[in-house]
Amino acid sequence: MIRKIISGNEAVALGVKLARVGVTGIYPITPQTTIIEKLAEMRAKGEIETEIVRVESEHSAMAATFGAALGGVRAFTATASQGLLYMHEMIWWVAGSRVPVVMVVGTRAVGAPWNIWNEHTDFTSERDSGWIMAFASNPQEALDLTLQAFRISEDERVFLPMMVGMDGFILSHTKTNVLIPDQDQVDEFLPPRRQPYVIDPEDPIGMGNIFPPEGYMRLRESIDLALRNSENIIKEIGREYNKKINPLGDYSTLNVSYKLEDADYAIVLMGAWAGDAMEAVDTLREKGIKIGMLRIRYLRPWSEKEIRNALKDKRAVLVLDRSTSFGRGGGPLYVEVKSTISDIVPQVKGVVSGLGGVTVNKSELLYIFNKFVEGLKDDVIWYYPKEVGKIEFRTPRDIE
Amino acid sequence: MLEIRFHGRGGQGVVTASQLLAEAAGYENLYTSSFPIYGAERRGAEIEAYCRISENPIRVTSPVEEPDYLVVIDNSLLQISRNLFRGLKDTSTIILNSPSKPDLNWRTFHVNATKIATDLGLVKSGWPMVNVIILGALIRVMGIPKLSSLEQAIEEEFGGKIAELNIKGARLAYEQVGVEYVTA
Amino acid sequence: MSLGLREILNKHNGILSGTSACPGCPENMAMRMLGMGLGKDMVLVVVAGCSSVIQGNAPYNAYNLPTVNVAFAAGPATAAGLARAYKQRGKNVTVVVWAGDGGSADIGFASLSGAAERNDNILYLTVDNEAYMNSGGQRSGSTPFGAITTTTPEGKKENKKNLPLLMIAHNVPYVATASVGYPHDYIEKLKKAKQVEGFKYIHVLTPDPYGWLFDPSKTAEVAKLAVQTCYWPLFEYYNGKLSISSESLHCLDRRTRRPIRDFLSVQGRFKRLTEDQIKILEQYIDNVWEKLKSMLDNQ
Amino acid sequence: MSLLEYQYFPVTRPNKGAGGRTGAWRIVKPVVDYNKCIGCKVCFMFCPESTIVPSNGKVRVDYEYCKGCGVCANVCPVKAISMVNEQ
Repeated sequence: MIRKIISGNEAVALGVKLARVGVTGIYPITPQTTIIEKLAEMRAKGEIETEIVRVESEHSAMAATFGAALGGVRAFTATASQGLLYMHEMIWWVAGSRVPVVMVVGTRAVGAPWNIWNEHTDFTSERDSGWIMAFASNPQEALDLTLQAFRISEDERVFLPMMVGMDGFILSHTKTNVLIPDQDQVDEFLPPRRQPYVIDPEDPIGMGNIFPPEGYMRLRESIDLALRNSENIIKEIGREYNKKINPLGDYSTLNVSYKLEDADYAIVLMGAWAGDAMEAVDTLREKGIKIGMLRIRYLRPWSEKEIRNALKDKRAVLVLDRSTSFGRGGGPLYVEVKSTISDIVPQVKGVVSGLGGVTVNKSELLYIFNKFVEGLKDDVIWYYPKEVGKIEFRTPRDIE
Repeated sequence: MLEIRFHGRGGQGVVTASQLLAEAAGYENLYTSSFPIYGAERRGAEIEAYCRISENPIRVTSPVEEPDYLVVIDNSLLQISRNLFRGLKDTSTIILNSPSKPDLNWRTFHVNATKIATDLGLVKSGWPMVNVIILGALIRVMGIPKLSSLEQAIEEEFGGKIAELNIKGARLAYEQVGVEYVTA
Repeated sequence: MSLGLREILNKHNGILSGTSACPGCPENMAMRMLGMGLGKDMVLVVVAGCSSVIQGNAPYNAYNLPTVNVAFAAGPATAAGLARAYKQRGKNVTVVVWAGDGGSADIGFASLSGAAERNDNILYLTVDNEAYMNSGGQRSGSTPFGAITTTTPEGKKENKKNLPLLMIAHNVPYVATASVGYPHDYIEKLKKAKQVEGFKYIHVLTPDPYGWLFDPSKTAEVAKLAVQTCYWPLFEYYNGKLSISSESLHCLDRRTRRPIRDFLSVQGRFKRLTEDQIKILEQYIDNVWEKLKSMLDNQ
Repeated sequence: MSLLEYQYFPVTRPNKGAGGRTGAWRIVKPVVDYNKCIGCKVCFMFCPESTIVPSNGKVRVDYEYCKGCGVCANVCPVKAISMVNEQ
């Protein structure tokens, strides 16, 4: 294991190298582009043998990755934002095929209007697609989860694709200390690829022709069962990762609790701002306020048991969303958490913030948490750390 | 934890400077993180980059708002930037690329990195490349990381002739800074 | 080199009886001939279209070949991924994309063009029935001028997109046209394409009795008429050289072409064509052949 | 590989009749006049349904799946196949 100062994107690329990925379909989009550039560079230098298909769109990036996976090799791709939305059709197709594929999403706002900065809406918008969905909170975790993703998705009890989210720029472009496992360690953790079926002339099966209604529905239920069942497998593989790779983090649970046990108040969130939130929690703790944090690491499977257990007995829970679910009131995380604990926690409040790159740092989080502990009137608020600049309001125009 | 904020213009290597500092600190088994604010990446536009160095793992991911050290790579920003001094604490220190000592309300060091770069012939697309040179001054003032770690990071990043010139420049800045010392 | 019947009889049959195809289906003909031409060491990628349905229902599949069904625009890239996977695994497999004219000329054109530009080692087949027949016969970019479809009830106002020439413009190693009316020519071209490294494109005309409105027993006949009247040129472009197939050689001279009316009159979709409109179609055919002739002259 | 009870995959096997048997909806069927048939197998080549099967140097029809399209009758160079109404 060596320690290096690298960015989240470089960490992911090294994970792909260590996982001995056979084929990757690549297409650039900010902020994940440096992942695929690094892969291309490593290939040009002969450091990896991965076949790189430089496709003409994200739809094709997922299609090429899918084809390679069906052909019997480990397959990877990365995307973000509009790219993720553009491959949406193929994301569902891959999940339906039940063939293991791994993708990293460098999260970014979705247009219109254009905005290249971080938010989670692109990622959360795929939450019903049948993929296992993990979200990193630092570059180390992005590497760890990428490696675990291959193992999890290729487990015969799972056989589902898996995507790993990572805050665009905030993690993708931050250079920081990352422990990079040795190839032998990874080889011991990650056995050669297994998949439920392979498409090749040795076995002339068909994939994906018409399934009649009941058969189709049974397949859908199978995805749901495999995805829900994956909770135990993720923990099992996480424990093995802890043991064999000995990382900085602990992967024996799906989600990560911080100072929650004796807490009266709990914050729930996902992604990089967990770091700043922990600092804010510490500051409030110093003032005698019993507050803790739950970081959602797996959006799918959604561990109802773990989350209920972590948040039971809390006086109030505040969910921070860096994404939107327009018209619902609150973001997707708020909706999920509320539906999970509304019968055991009297107050579940939500804050939507950090959209489109809005920076929410420790002092702003402190402000939000203080307000929350004092008692929020509204169920959900949209929080702006700074004044919103001028936006033109327009009166409707009658068209003749 | 030390928090450092770099200011400069697009094309001056502001981001590279913050990354090299992080890498140098990394060689000394310190925890570190460095990242830029992305968006206005045009050549000439004002750019910020951040670096944190700590003995413990760094959890914060947001931009440095209250820097311990402020590095100004382009001193013309003193006149035009609205963001330059934001969040500075009484205890903050400024490291400036400038031929003369400006009158500022903080502990300030300056080094004429532009002259060092020009003398060495470190010029890219018409601009003297001062970003790495000024790091020599910064680490001297901060006390960490060691000059040898910085040199290792420079070698790793550039290699060859460019690394050699940058290392020379950083050493000169390391020696020259502190000759003039300004207090508020 | 001609293909003996004995050889064909011994070849692989790509289709098992009891498909979901309509009676007289030209796509089934083209698929059977594909098996005859390529044998067993192939994998099929089928994009959305009639062929997605023709395979029949789970748990079975009427295609006697390893088959991947994919979304409409995903064929070429999926095939590229498969081809790279086999390369990694050291396996020699011909990866075939099977797409209709909608999948090729319209929704999948970007990915087709991308795979061609990358020279991915795949064989791309367009089975052209000149409309979105699986959804009931809506116009596509490959529908000819004047044809009545459910979305052009007054007859299409634009000419057919010339995909084979577009693929030649991509500088790929092999481009050919074929018609299910001439199985030997088609099978020869498949066999040749299989030997070529890189991107191969074959465009097969597959007259659809229900969309073109003719008696299904005449499928093969209409497919022949398209060639005889020079509406559908048969040619091959290989190693940068164009050659007109023997079935189409008579088209090089306008005087030896069979009148287009012979092709139009057997189909219901052209029944409303006026004399002026027929002239436009004749002009289109003439333009296509002038282009081909100038390509022949300049090589 | 041992798969678990809940694991289903959208995979199918090649098999005759995946699209169903022709059943009662066929209107006409091809009948081969073996006195005329010269065994050229053009009908076999064109049959869209693989229901014309080479047999004893000539051909026979698999009526279980034949859809009665009539392509065979049309392509036969010696008009040895006639389309006959179903009862």
